[in-house]
Amino acid sequence: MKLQEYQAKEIMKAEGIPVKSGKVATTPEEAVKIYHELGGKVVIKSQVLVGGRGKAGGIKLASNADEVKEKATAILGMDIKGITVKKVLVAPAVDIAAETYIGIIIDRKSKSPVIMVSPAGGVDIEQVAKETPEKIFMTRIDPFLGVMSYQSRALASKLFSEPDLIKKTAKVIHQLYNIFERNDASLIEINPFCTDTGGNVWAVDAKLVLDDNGLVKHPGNEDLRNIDEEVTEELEARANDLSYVKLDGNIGCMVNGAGLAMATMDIVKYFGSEPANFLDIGGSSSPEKVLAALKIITGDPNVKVIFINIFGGITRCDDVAKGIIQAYDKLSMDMPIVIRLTGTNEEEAKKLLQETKLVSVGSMAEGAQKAIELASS
Amino acid sequence: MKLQEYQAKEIMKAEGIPVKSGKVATTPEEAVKIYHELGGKVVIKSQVLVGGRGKAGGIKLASNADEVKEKATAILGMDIKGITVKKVLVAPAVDIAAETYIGIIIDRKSKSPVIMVSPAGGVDIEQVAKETPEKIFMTRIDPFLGVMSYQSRALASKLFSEPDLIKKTAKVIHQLYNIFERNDASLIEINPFCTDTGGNVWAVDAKLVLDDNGLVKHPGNEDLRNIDEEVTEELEARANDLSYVKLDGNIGCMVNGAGLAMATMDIVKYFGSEPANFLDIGGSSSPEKVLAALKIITGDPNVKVIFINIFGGITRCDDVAKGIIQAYDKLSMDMPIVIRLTGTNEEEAKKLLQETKLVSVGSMAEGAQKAIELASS
Amino acid sequence: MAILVDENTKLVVQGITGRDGSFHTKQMIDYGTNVVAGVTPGKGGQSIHDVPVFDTMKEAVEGTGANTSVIYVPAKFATDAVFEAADSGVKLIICIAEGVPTQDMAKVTSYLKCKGVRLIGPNSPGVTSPGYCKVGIMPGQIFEKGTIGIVSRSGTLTYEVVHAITQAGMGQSTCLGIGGDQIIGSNFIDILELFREDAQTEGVALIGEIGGTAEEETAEYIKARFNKPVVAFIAGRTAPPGKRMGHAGAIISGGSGTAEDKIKAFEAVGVPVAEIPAQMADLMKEKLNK
Amino acid sequence: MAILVDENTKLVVQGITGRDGSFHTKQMIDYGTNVVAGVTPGKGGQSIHDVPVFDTMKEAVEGTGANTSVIYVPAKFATDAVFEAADSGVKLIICIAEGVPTQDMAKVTSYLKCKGVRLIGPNSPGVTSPGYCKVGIMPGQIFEKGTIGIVSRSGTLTYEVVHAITQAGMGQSTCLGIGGDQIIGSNFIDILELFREDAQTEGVALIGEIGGTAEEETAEYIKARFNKPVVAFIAGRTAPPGKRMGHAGAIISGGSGTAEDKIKAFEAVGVPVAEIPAQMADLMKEKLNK
Repeated sequence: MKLQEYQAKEIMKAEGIPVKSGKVATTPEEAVKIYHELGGKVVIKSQVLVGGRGKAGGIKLASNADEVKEKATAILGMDIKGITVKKVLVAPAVDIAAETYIGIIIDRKSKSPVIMVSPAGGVDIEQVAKETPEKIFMTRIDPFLGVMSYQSRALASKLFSEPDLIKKTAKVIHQLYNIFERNDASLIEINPFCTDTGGNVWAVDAKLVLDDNGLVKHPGNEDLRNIDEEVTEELEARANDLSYVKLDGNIGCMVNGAGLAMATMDIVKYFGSEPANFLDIGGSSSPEKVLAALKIITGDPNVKVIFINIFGGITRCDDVAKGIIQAYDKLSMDMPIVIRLTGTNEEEAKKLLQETKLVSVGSMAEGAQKAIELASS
Repeated sequence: MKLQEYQAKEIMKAEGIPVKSGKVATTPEEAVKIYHELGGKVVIKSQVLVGGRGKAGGIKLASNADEVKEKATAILGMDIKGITVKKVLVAPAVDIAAETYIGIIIDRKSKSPVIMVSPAGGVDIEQVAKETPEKIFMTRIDPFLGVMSYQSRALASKLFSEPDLIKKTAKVIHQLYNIFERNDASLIEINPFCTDTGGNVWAVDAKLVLDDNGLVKHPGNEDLRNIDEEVTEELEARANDLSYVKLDGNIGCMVNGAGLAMATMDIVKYFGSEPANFLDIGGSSSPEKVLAALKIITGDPNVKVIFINIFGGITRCDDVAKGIIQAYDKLSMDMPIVIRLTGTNEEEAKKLLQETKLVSVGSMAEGAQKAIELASS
Repeated sequence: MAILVDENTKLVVQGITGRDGSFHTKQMIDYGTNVVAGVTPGKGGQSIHDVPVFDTMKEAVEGTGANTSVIYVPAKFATDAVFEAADSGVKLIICIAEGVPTQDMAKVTSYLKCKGVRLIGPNSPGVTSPGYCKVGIMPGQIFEKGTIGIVSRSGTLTYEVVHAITQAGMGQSTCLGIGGDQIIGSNFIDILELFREDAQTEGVALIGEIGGTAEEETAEYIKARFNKPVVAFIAGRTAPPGKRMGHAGAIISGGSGTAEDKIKAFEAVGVPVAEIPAQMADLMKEKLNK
Repeated sequence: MAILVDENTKLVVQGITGRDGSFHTKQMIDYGTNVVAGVTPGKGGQSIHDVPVFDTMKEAVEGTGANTSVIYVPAKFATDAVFEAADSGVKLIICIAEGVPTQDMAKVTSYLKCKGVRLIGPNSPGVTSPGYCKVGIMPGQIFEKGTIGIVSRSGTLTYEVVHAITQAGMGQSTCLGIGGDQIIGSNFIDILELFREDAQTEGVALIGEIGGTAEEETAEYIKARFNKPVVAFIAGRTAPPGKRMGHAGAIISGGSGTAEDKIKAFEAVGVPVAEIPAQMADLMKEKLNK
């Protein structure tokens, strides 16, 4: 779960990390009001969860009330990668002396958190990693020990040489790790992490992504979710514990398991068509989940054919069949349905489905081809 | 550092452990006042750091104001193993249904905390361990993991069979461990850990010992120290970072290192006399520590001879010599001093001490014999 | 032979009284797995499908000599269950639970490494050695005993490939899903090391997916050390970048983690990559006839 | 030969710029120890007694090939220093620092076990293999190269015994203090295992003290496995029960941990126990002449 910059900054500030506090405005007037409260030059930053806000014109400096109004007006309502800007953060501008990078991520290979710092901050860190890898410094953190003082000190000294800045930076590294660990985050990042001309350090931008699987341990964090940037269907899918991603094709897919769901999309494409969605009903299914899944798929006006591809393991075919039968009852399923159903409790399922008008196929390749054929007829 | 029962209970209560709260009284009148505040039967418990309060008559039940006054009067001022009772805890009496034991200690062998429970609570747990070891259940705790739910559940089910009591007890085990870990404790104990007739659990007595070496990490805990139960010399010794224990003989000993200091006491006894004290000036000595040590020894009226036994390693002999010379200047050292001084910077030390009237000996056995001879002459 | 589980497996089921635990215990027993114990706190003394239930793993292992554990408890309790299993003395833990927090897994894998306990999963469909033993949730009827090892980051996609291999007339030595999460107990390389030493296994079908660089690392390992034919499939060729596709493992970050890179890496070391799952059987046949 | 430290020891000194670190670095170099590096954060680039100083252990080990570390930093920083050493690649850490919190040591020892790094201490006077190398704070002039191994829970009492052994005309293979704290990196048994394998060592003098049951466990081990003569001394025969005598290790709890029990345990397995330290030399001579 991605958080907005202002949310990440509030959490960092509460932990004691130096952040130039600002406030969030939803109208240009509010932005001007905040400007007057803060006094001095401000930066107006669109609050959206997609990257590349700066390049898209979603971040602007302003030195007086007129400029604030003008720029807030321009940014609010702006479309950035398909997302409409509804909030801007108005914060005091920092008199930047140096821009660096600090981030903590999970490293699959070492199976542990890794702290990454770079003296080349303020730019895309993946770009830095590609072009000047010698400017990236990484330290593996033992998940049981957390950050040791010798590690934070060594990392901080890759960014600065003045003892006072090293000390301040090392402290921020510990604070970031505390946030990362306490919230089961999958990424926390300050880019740029800046010094000003007075020898202070500042988190000028902030990014925090929480591990979805960890949310159950921190129920309060669920309140931080930014639902207004999500597609309605995706919200509904999550409420039903389904994994759904809307796409542009006309073959609606319902599959059990993420890997098989991806492979199903791939095979639809392989035979020359486009999937309307990725939809994984997950393991240990229930008829209700299947009903919810079919409701989402049939709600997509692009869908011409539904391709159900189920290979039962922990998902039992008869559960799926029951859901399909309920869907026939409750939804207007007037489009063709191609079904491939095999695995656990397959026989029980087939008995249940005898009465329906499903097109039953023997393999996923056959199913994909049949679905495409029906969609184009 | 041992805490009083009432201090341990306050910490447990703050953690959420069910404790029948009471208050501390220093006069019988205060005790009566607390009795009226609480209402109902109370228990009056002497607050001293030595064991065996109950047997010594330092714990009494009282059902009315007169009884409270009478019993508080009896307990306050009482001498328990050399300690004068200055405080009593007045707390509501618990309607006890069962008495069990829960404790957490450090186990040298497994190098980790161990949780120990027993359904036989309310009595000396070492007695239980000796007589009915099958009633003691222990679980090693991984210091990085802390208590896992499966462990607290399994331990709690050794005490009770009702699911609700198991749940409540498991929770207390987690809470105790939190206190243990957060304060760098060396022991935390509830004995007895009781159930009442209403199905509640209660910490009826409480013991908490903090690791002296951990105090530096928790400066606030230093405020919990009960200095009124300590001998003045021991307080002074600690202030100077010395380790001192007052004993009954007349040979004052000043030694570097706990092992050598114990061996010095042993050798004094081996040759037929009694040491006046244990005194370890520790490693990495300074002349000031030596001066402070000699001040404590010369302050003991029993001391007839001082035996200085130094084998320099990290302690440098010349530092010790400087301290002795300062002591000659500042203290009235009119008793004989036998000195055995060897090891690091021995030559420098001997030069410094040339002028003094010390009796220099070549070995610790020789020194002990010489000191005894001088003490009895 | 086979790897991980075989005729010597004595299985304890953690969460045996739950819906999935109970159902799949029956399925495993029917397949021929030696299920010796189950664990559900507070239900010790009961029995399920004639399997004795214990309150704790320690009691289960001491009482039955179980050497392998399978975990069906919900994600919320799975971390505790893995630690309990690791402390109980079993040497192999297969974790079916899906949705375990990643930082918990960082701790779990570090702890298990130290203890010398092997973990498969979490979010694994289990391990099946046809003819010997089936542990987990895989549908038993698709397997055939034989010489092909199958290892996968996915669950259901594994069944798809097993099915295709069986239908093409080839049997399997051992089939397993290692789980699609960011941090897993055993990765492709750990499993290939076992297949390398297994006399029954003649070739390996490897099912990867987008996200991370496990496939690239595996390709390097195969080049350096693996001496049996391998064929691969990568799910997510057509997934749009940045979109989350269910598993945590399926986030494409930057230029790395794409299906394209993974396919390139495998082909560069002589591992053919199938375009659709069923093709894996044809590629394997070709490889083995070479 | 000798154990733990010898002519192959390449030592890095953590806390080399402190009062004790600097002083004992000089003492160690004078004794002939190969001190290759020192570490003090923020002082990298300097040098002390011609030894180069680094900011971090990693740099020190990478820059000099150090394989052993000795820690002189104050207790407050010692835990961090041990972890840094363990992560740097040295395989032996000797911790002089006194006053390390016990629960920190529980974590340290668990971590090191997993990493395969050996720790001596904390609160150790160090390790000396006469003729080869001296690491720590022991006074160098008391040693003589020879065949007696000396292992002790105490610091200065060790010197006392070394001195007596030397004066009796016997030399030492390796002498060390394992530290008197409740949790220590290596215990008597760990060290006896090394002496057992060491051809130079013909007999061992063991110095115990009251508190805990390490001596009792060691007696059992000696009976079961140790094949060289051992003599012992136990400090604290006359200590009053319950009184703290400096070390955390010196708390007598209940009937166990007393000098009496320990002496009994040793004598029962044929290990004579000296009444005063100097007697150890006589007992050893007797044992060796048998």
